[in-house]
Amino acid sequence: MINKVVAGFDEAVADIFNGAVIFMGGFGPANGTPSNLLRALAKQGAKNLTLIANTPGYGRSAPGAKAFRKTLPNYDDGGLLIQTGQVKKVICAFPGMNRPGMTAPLHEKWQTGELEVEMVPQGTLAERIRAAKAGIGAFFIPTGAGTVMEQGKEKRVIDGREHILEYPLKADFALVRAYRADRYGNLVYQGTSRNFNPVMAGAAKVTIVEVDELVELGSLSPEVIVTPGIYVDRIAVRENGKKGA
Amino acid sequence: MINKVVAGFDEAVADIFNGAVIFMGGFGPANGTPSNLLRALAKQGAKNLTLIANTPGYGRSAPGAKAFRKTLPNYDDGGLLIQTGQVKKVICAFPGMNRPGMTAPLHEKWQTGELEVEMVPQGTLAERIRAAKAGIGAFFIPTGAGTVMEQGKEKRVIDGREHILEYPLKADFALVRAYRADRYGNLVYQGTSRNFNPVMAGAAKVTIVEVDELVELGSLSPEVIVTPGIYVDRIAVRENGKKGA
Amino acid sequence: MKERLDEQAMALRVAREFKDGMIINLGFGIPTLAANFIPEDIEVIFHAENGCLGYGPMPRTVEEEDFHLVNATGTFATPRPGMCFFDHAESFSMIRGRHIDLCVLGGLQVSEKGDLANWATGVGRPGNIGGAMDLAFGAHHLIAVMTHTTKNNEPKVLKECTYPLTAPRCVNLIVTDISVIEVTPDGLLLKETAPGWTAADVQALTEPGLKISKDLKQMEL
Amino acid sequence: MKERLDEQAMALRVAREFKDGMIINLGFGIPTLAANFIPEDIEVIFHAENGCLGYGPMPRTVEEEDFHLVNATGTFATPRPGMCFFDHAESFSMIRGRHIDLCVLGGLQVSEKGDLANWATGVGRPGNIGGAMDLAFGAHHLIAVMTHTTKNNEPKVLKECTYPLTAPRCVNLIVTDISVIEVTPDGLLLKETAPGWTAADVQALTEPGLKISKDLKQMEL
Repeated sequence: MINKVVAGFDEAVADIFNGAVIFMGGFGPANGTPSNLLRALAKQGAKNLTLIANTPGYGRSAPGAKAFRKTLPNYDDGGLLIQTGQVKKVICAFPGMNRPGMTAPLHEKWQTGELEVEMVPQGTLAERIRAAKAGIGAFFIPTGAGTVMEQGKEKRVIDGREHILEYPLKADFALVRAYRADRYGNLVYQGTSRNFNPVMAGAAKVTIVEVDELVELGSLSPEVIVTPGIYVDRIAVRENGKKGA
Repeated sequence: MINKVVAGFDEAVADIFNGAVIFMGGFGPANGTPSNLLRALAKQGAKNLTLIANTPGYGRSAPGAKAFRKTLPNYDDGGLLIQTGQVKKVICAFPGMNRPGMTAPLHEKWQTGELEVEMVPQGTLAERIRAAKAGIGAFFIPTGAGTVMEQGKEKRVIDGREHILEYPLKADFALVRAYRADRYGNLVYQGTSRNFNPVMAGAAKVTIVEVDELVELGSLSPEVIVTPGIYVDRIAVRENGKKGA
Repeated sequence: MKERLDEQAMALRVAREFKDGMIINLGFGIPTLAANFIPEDIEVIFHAENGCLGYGPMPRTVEEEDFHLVNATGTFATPRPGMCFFDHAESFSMIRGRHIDLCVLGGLQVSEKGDLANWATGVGRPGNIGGAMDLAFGAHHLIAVMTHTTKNNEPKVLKECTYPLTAPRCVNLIVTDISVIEVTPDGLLLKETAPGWTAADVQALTEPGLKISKDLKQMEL
Repeated sequence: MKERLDEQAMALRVAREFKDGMIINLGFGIPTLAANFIPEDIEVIFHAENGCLGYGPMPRTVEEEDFHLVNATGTFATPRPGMCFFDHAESFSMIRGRHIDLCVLGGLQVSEKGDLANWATGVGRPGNIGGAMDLAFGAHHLIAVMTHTTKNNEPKVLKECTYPLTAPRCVNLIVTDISVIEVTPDGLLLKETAPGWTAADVQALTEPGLKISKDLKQMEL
């Protein structure tokens, strides 16, 4: 019998190793961020991680500091792992704001040289992750030609337009946040919380999903499943379901 | 006001010109083939077409000939345009069977040299069409390296594996079959009739869709729309809805 | 000192470029404000990089705020009939594949060739590229909207950008707080000036030479 | 003449390779029959190139036939809990991206290096590549199933394939009507023979030399 549900968040992230490369779904402080998996990983303590995400996030605000955006209760993002010192490198499109009075761990650690930050245009980030999942060895795109993003990259004119060659972004683990799952790992999302999650699911060697709800096999219509279970390895279910981040 | 619905199938295909390159959705004699658009195009008469489809199809069986598969009433496929002599070239993954007693216009015209047939592996066909839609200039894949499919193509070893370089497949018109549409062109499909249709929608300069039903804007849940309206230019609605092919 | 347009007025001027049926992506800042000035007789569809087409305006009450419905600037949006959701790969296929009719981005600098710099100053911070580069390369038509000069009154419309480029030769129209300038193959064409501003006034605050449109007019606000 | 396995028996032997939780793609012909012999204590998920995971068996009545639910061989399937639909680009991302655990394809020829030829004879017809090439390149584990010899009793397991390749070095296991042969880095390893057949009998109908497994046994059917 196929059943990808694991006992809890701690079990879900137990084998994440020092030096692992991690995809994290989500798009800023709105939902779609696997907060419980991130907390479990902070507790687990794996170090020297590479974090690949659109927006790593701001972590936990210092007392009295202003938050960049409103968040749900119990929200945590990749900034937490930067604050705990578990991340050595971030690959992202949006490192985040750095304004006086704000907590911005990425910027702090980047300035002291403790953290490497590699910037990738958002669509190129998505497409490079998709390439890893879809077995594409490399691809030419116009985005970035004639800018700093072309540095070190092969260039070629195709149909009269300059293109640069981009390679897949691969990872050991994908931390994904979805709304509902069945035991096969079929997933659906809610609204714009979908974002990078379905792209990352299946693009890493191991895909771990945090969901609000586990539902009976067959209760998700085959027409509306966004992530087919083939891309999912483990499911951890939130005790509080939809409440909180 | 945005309203992509046109008066009928004849109007939908009226501007398809001699020499046009056409994508056709569908996967064999099952549903998902835009039969009414194809009939309208046969009537319209545009010539020297290039037809790009997974399976061009068998056309209309001669009296007494056996059909390869069961079909719905009023089913027509790309084979009809081969029979009418409107197609000069087919790019496909599955030209179809050619068995004694069967009607197989592709094979007949290929043997007499009236029709050029270019074979592309099914997944490469899908990915090349997606590349046209997604603005990918070219991409390296392993599929075909070390086989006849590598002929004339650039080769490169990536991560220890041979890859070949594939280019986008572009078209002037995409003929797509969907289940329901709203006036923005948002589409949903049914079951395996989805197949190449969402890949082709938006990959051609003009995307023309045959649907069973036009529904009120807002009645398709934003979570279940498969083809966003951004990829659709024209919608023609079947009079008989779900009845027939 | 002559009065410059405020952000709302610039946003209003940008919205005049919206045409019926357009798919439009609005960047952070002033561009986002343009959504408040859609001409009444047209219907446009807004694209959000984070996977939404056809979202509605910001919620008016806290109760309407839904953490599952935010636009690409991270602010809450509301549902609208015909809206749909999709993932980031699909969203940027729309952008890279040239399916976005019009994009409006803020600018730090624009060159006379239409080069745009809007994501980093090149010093001290890594910058935030976000989806700006993809949009600048992919959109059919790009409007850069910005104040005409820096806080120190230095030109932001330049012969060459000094900040890292977002994309070369991508801007079609520049809307500033004193002018509307079209980027043409022959250089910059001044089409409109803000009320009270002359072509000479605008030229004085612009590094490259401006051609003056035969139909030069005052911005209608 | 010794008796060879029929198609049903070959399909049964193939199905013995199915393990709990596997994602499996079955090609045209004998491979498709293997779906009728899934061991009772396991759960597997079938992938169809035309955009379905988890479809059920063929319908038993005409009333159950649904033109919106066919598998990649074009035959009707039935719904099954946990099933889902997707488009062709996604379907072949699964294949090319190595997400399919096991693929079973028919074969015209297999070489001692595991090269597979199964889509064209190279003369007279364009052939039908379909999804076979993508699967042969992409599947984690590939079983080729075929009669051991042609109708003229000539070997189909060869030193080199003479027909156009589907993919080089892709076959892991060959199941025929008289044998089960593993493709190893050291060459072909005969693991099982059909009832009544000896290793020498199989070798006589096979072009390359076969190594004989220490655990050579009779196929259990």
